[in-house]
Amino acid sequence: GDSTSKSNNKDNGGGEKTLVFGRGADSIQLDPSKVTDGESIYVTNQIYDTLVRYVEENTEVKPALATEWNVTDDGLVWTFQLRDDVKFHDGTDFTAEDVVYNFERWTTSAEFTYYGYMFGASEDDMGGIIEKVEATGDYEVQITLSEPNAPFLQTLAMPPFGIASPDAIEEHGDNYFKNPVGTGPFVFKEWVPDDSITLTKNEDYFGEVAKIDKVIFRVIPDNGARFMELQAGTIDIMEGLNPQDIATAEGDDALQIIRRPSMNVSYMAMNMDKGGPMSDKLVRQAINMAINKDELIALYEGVGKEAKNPIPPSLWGFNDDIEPYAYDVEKAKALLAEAGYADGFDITLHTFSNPRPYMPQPKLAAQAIAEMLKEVNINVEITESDWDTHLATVENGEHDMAFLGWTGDNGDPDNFLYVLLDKDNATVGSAGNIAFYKSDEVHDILKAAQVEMDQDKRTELYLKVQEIIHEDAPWVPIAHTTPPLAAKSSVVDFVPHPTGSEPFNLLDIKK
Amino acid sequence: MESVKPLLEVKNLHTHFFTKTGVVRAVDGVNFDVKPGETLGIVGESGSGKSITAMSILGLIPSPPGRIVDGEILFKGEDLLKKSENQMRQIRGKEISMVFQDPMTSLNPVFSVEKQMVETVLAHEKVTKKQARDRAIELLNLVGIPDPSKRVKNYPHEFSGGMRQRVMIAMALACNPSLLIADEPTTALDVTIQAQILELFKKMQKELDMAIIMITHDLGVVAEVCDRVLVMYAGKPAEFTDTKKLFDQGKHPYTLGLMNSIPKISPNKEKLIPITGLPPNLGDLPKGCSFAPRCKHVMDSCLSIDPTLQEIDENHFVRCLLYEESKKAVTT
Amino acid sequence: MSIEPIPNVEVEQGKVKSTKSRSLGMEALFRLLRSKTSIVGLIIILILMITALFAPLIATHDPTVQSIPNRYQAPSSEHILGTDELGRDIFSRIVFGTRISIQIGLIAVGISMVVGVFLGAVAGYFGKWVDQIVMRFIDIMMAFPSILLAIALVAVLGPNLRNAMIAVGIVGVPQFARIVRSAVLSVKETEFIEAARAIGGKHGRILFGHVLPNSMAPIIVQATLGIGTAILDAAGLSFLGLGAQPPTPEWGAMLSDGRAAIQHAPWVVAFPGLAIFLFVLGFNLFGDGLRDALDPKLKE
Amino acid sequence: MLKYITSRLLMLIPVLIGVSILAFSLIHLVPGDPARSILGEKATAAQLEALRNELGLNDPYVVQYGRFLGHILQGDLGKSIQSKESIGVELIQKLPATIELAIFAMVIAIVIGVLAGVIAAVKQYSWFDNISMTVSLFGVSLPIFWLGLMMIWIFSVTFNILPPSGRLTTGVELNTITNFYLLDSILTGNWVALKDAFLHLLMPGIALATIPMAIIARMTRSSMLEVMRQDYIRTANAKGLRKTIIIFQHALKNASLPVLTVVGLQFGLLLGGAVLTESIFSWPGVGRYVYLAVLGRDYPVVQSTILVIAAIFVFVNLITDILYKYLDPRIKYE
Amino acid sequence: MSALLELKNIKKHFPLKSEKLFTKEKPLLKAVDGISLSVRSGETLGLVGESGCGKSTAGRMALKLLEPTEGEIWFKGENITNYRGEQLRKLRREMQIIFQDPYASLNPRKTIEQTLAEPLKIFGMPKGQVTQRIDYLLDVVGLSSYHKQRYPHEFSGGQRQRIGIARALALEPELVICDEPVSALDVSIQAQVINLMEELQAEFNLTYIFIAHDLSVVHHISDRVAVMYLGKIVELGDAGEVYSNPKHPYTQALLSAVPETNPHREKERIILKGDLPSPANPPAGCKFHTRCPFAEDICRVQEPELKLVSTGGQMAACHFAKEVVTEGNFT
Ligand SMILES: Nc1ncnc2c1ncn2[C@@H]1O[C@H](COP(=O)(O)OP(=O)(O)OP(=O)(O)O)[C@@H](O)[C@H]1O
Ligand SMILES: Nc1ncnc2c1ncn2[C@@H]1O[C@H](COP(=O)(O)OP(=O)(O)OP(=O)(O)O)[C@@H](O)[C@H]1O
Ligand SMILES: [Mg+2]
Ligand SMILES: [Mg+2]
Repeated sequence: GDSTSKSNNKDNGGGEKTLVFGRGADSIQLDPSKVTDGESIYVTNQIYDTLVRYVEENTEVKPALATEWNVTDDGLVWTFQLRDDVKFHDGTDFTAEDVVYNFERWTTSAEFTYYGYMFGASEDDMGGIIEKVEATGDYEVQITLSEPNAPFLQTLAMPPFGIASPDAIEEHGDNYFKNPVGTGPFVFKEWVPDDSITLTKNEDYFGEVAKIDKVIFRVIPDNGARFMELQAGTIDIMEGLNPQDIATAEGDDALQIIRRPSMNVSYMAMNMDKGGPMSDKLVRQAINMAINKDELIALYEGVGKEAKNPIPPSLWGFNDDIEPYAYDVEKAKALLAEAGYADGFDITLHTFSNPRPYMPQPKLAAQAIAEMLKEVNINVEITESDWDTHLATVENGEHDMAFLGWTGDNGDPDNFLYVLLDKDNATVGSAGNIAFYKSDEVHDILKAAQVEMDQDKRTELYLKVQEIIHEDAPWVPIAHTTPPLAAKSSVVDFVPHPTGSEPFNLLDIKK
Repeated sequence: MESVKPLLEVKNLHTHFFTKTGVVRAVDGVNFDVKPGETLGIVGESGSGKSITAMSILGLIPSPPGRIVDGEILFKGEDLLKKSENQMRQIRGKEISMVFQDPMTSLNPVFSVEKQMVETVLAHEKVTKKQARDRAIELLNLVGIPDPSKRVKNYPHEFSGGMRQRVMIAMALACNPSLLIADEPTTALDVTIQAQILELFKKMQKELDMAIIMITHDLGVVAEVCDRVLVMYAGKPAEFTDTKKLFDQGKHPYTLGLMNSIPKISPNKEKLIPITGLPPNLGDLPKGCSFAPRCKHVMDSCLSIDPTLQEIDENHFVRCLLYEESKKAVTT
Repeated sequence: MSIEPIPNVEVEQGKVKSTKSRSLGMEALFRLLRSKTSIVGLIIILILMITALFAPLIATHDPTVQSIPNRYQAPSSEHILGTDELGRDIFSRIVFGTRISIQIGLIAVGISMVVGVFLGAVAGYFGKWVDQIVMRFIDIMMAFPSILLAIALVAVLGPNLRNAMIAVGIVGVPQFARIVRSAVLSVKETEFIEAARAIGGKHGRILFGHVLPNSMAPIIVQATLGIGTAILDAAGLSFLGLGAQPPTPEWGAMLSDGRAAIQHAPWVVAFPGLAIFLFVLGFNLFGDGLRDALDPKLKE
Repeated sequence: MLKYITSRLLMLIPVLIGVSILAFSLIHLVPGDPARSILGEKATAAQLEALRNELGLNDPYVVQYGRFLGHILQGDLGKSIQSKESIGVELIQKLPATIELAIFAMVIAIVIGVLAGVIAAVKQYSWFDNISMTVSLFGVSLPIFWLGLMMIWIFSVTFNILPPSGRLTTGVELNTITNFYLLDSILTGNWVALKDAFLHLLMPGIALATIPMAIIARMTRSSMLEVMRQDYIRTANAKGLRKTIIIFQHALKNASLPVLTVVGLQFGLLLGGAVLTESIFSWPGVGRYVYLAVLGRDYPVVQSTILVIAAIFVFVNLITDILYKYLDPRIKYE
Repeated sequence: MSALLELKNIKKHFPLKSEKLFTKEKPLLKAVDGISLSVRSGETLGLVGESGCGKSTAGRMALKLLEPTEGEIWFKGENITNYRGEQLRKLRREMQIIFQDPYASLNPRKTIEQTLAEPLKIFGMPKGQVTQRIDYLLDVVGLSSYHKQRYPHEFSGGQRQRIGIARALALEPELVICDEPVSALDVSIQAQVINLMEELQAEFNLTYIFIAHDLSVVHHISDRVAVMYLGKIVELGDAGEVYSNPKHPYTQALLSAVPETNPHREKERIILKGDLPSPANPPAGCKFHTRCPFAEDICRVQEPELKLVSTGGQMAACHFAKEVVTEGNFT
């Protein structure tokens, strides 16, 4: 926010390589522990390192600040060996104490959203399942859990758990969020709010030093305008492409489309809590059958695949044996008749106006579904509201049917199934499970899977859960998207990560 | 007096307005002349074409819809109607200037009096700004504005109605015109102020050798300041003669009706004798004499024959069939 | 009695064409019909009204029926204005959209007018503290950025067409109130109002029988022009996703929905916009002519 | 004069208080709350509650409003709940963007509008009059957002001659001093940036200018026609002044008075009304800022920014009033 | 003759808009500053004076269309100063007003019939009689019943003034205040209306307060005349007396300023200096002293009372009125 200097460097004669990344919104804060928005995390992921990082292609983990680790058999005590050659961008050394400092900081306020959410913190118990974090040596940290947590390691790889420089935190206090200091491949340089954030490469990075010298994240709110900027060459790569523009980009030699692997799901939840037709399984199945997914998916303009399960196929534990409900209007009508709704009924469908990565055109999808359900005499009234209003509405269970979606955080099936479909999360007012699907059977299995440390056994359990859910049909699973990015053809080695953010130290710009 | 060459001669002037609803014959055959140094009065009811006659002389008829369709206006022997806009601009404000009815609205409210006077002088005379300013102050002094060198800086709204009319007159006198047209210069003023302004006019005329056309609908004003009078009715002259003659032996029924319908301050109150009916619509005049529908002495022929202006006596012109000997004979 | 009657000049001149007399309103109507622009405006409005009335006959397709495989088709003989993002016929949607737009225009302006006229009339007529209170309130609304006011109102009430109309209506209130107030203020001072008081008329009678009828001209003009503004505002709200709910063929929403496709299917954006433009233009042309016809200053 | 200004300024206070109450009430009535907006869909009920407490959102409305007013009175606009940044600092960035755009649009509107209006009035009923007045009716009938999109389609997509969004091309360097980019680039002698900033201003500027331009043109015309009928114009003619002097001095100065009021009003409206234009051209101004704040339930930002916009609006109108008085000697200050 | 209407020292002070925010004392415009008059039944009282001297304001107060700031109004022996609401409306039957501007005084959206019917309806005349009464009224003012369906804009100024008169007469009032009823009319029409008014007065035994600034008209129509200057009456008396023998220097100047319609007579003129001072800021002492050719020191400080200056009941407000009487031809 300094108003005296603002500079957007272009690679002038010296061969300095700058990557301009176009996106739709600005970061909110550059303190990853406090944010949940993708735009913030995308940037902090360049600045900070976590103890472990995801590998390039999927959500398996690899060493980062921690070189190795082990866990006791009961799954409660984790010990991490840390690198001893790492310096924060402010020049201070990275040690085990810094890790402890960060963990302790995350338990001081509700603002550290992800910590609380991933480790089950509450107002009374800010630590959640993490009992204690101790430095057992200069470069060794021990974390003790109160209960086993199968996805723990993957969770630690999430960007919100990036380790920040305690010195900088102390120094900047409330303004730390705009003066981020981490250990990552890029160093924070400048932030002009709502315009751009500039990072420069960290020459002393302990991992692979970046091939480009500078990254500028530029805010261009409108998808169409952003694409035009790309066409004009003023940005190098962009996310949030309008599906309609994909064909244009593909037809342009200077441009390429990069599809991010899917780790999300979009769905239409049917509120089982309200009584009425939605509490009848037959109705829910009928609705599943009445929807022509092929056409619906067509609206994704090739950026999505039809969904049949709540979790994306890229995740382990995906049950590929499940046969999706086939599009069959007659059968749907029959089911409805059986349920006593031969004449159909009136119902609301809540949707949201801002496109989300898992649902680029919610308004179109809603209209398409409404039109399809008309065939089986179900009369849908669409209510479209802004994102915040929508969330409030669906969490309060005011809807009959509602669109929503989920992007995985750590690549664990639990992060989908438990969060979205367990009865624990079906409380009115703060529901993650907005179908208010309350199956004890599902609950028991999911709980068991959470404490089971053997992945094969967990897989078994998750396969089973998916069957039950398929049968009970609380949702119409819609799609798993592969959100497209468009880039100049000169951008190479950009490997998009399913979690939605990838460090830029590996990519390069070819002249 | 007979041999003096007239300063201005208006011959058979016709100024019409071509509006959507028809042709308005605002001025329809007006003849008169003004001799150097004399004051000519033009009287008539509202809408009788007094102002349009004046505007025609200055070439300021809004066009469209107005147009001078016929006639000659000879000023110092030259026909003004033949002059170009540029030439006319040289004459306006310099040779012929004009004072309007409403002093409240005739001065530009956003400019100081100084600016408005100076620009007039500069428009016509090759003098410096300084000289123009001095002239402005001198003129304001002449028309009786106290402390003129200070007041010249003021804006019009800072003057009262009477003062503004003095300023207007001063402005009109800026380039020593040989003819001043005053269009109802006192109508908007109170009687006591009117008396002041009329006094000023008399003084000006005495001091500067200048002819004046005084347009008014007040016969009192005419009696007071004019040498000769033109009475107009519905765009046409009704009677044209010396002031005294008009009051003593006015001939036209309209003139007489006018005189009878105004109350006089005299010890014995007489009943007013109004002219009946309404002034005609200039866009749709009746056939024959336009005064016929209201005329007490109307004859059959009046409804079909439009009389012409006749000199019935020396310097006494009347436009009425009663006085057109030949026709009168026929009817009586 | 010896009172001389005024001869009726017109009768005497034998030019009375009919004994029927014209009210000021009729005079204005004749003047209005003489102006070319207002005729054009009137024609546009009539065409739109007819379109709205006979929409099912004029439309070539069902405005909500989708054909996803046929989305984004360029104008052709089958779809004369092409198809939209769900393969619906744009022409038919625009045709049905006229109904929505007319509804928006009338209802929103109706709200502004009723509230605005009431506030303005009361403020202007009673003056003093009533005026003070009403005008401060109007000042506040004026100072509040109007589109933000509309956005906030819709956000509060919930985004749908009805609420968008209410919001647009409320936003239009100050305009009416001010216009009515100043009209009332000037009419209030005229001698015929004083005459009405002098013959013992009560406030209600004077306000509604004399003052308001004579303040009608600016109200009518503002109402006509206001319809255009209301449609633009409502379209703006829909454009921001705060207006008509899908699949309502509201023009602003259509434009907003088609926006993403501007590069490869510009017709999806171009035609609804053109429709809004035409509609608003119609009312503006008409309102403009109406103003000239009703404005006594321009009267010859 | 000074007295007049002070008393006028004092009279603004109740209006601004009213605006702040209205803004406060409206934004608090919008469903949803900032806590959810900050923490996102993944937060738990407990986290939300904790944050609401932290932010003081659970206090009674009166207390919250009092706190807000208290800050304002101390000249503190508060902090954005979303970005944690001081709203004052953010506005220093965004207001200039909007004001620059608004001024640019207004300059276009005034220059073209007044000129067209004067010519149309002087040549009443001529082809120029007819065409310019018809075009100006088009101007007020165009949905700006549509015009914006169409301009982008034509000038950016089809012909690629104007930039579709933003204030500067990425890569063009500019040291900012005032955040008015045109001014800054002149101050720093940066001609590349000047040209670039100017090109970026063109489309949004024109889009934003259409309505005021049309209104000004029509207002100037009718005002000129009115003035040209006045007695003092007849006087000026009778004095033998040149036509140009009569039109551009005598008539225009008088005719400019009502136009000035319209200009003031329109300028104020542009500031608050740029939401659509700013969102189409991705212009980083206050319009978008407060619009996003409404969507994000960023209460302090909505309240303070609307208050600032309202203050500017009334201030601009005050300035036009003062200018009016300056131009019209008939109006006295006391 | 009994007094039909009596004004006792009535004043009307209009508050002027002050742009100063925190001042208690608001500047006042003293439109009428203490006038007392009594109007006798059946007479015509002329009220003359220059523009802005408060004639209309006084007239409106008499009718209670304006609330006096001070003073009392008595009508038929009753103090009506504090009449409100219903009481006041009843009073309306007995006092009416005719306005100056024939164009502004009729509601342009109502037909003549509607305009004339309104007062009748307000006072509850049965429907059947209304039409009849309107026809009668139109006849009385010299219009025909076929004019009923017309709108005001279809009439000339003189005709409209007749309609205004008809409206005033609709309720059969006793007192009619005529606020410059002819000054907007052309000379030829003016006489028609004056004659009409005189005839109506005789016919219906009306009492007129006739406001005008045209001295000849006032002279013609009035029995008595009151001359106003800056919110005050400076001279009051029998019309013939006042015109032939004015006692107040202002009246003298006023009369001398009237242009003489006889070109043969040269009149002795008193040309007043300067302009009418503003009623917002009137001079102290005698309000006329700034323009008075005879002003002396006392005039600048002391305001003269209206006092009897002749046996005929003529009154004048001048310190030197007596002296004028003795010096003049009234020995
Ligand atoms: N621009 C115009 N268009 C049409 N008719 C006009 C126009 N200007 C004047 N007239 C008509 O010309 C006639 C004469 O007008 P003029 O102003 O000369 O009257 P006047 O004798 O000066 O009256 P007044 O005493 O009211 O000033 C009137 O009937 C008027 O309606
Ligand atoms: N409602 C009002 N508010 C403020 N001042 C007023 C009001 N009505 C009249 N005045 C002022 O009071 C003074 C007397 O006005 P009034 O109308 O009585 O004068 P008048 O003698 O009738 O003049 P005229 O001959 O012009 O009609 C004037 O200076 C006028 O400006
Ligand atoms: Mg005239
Ligand atoms: Mg008066």
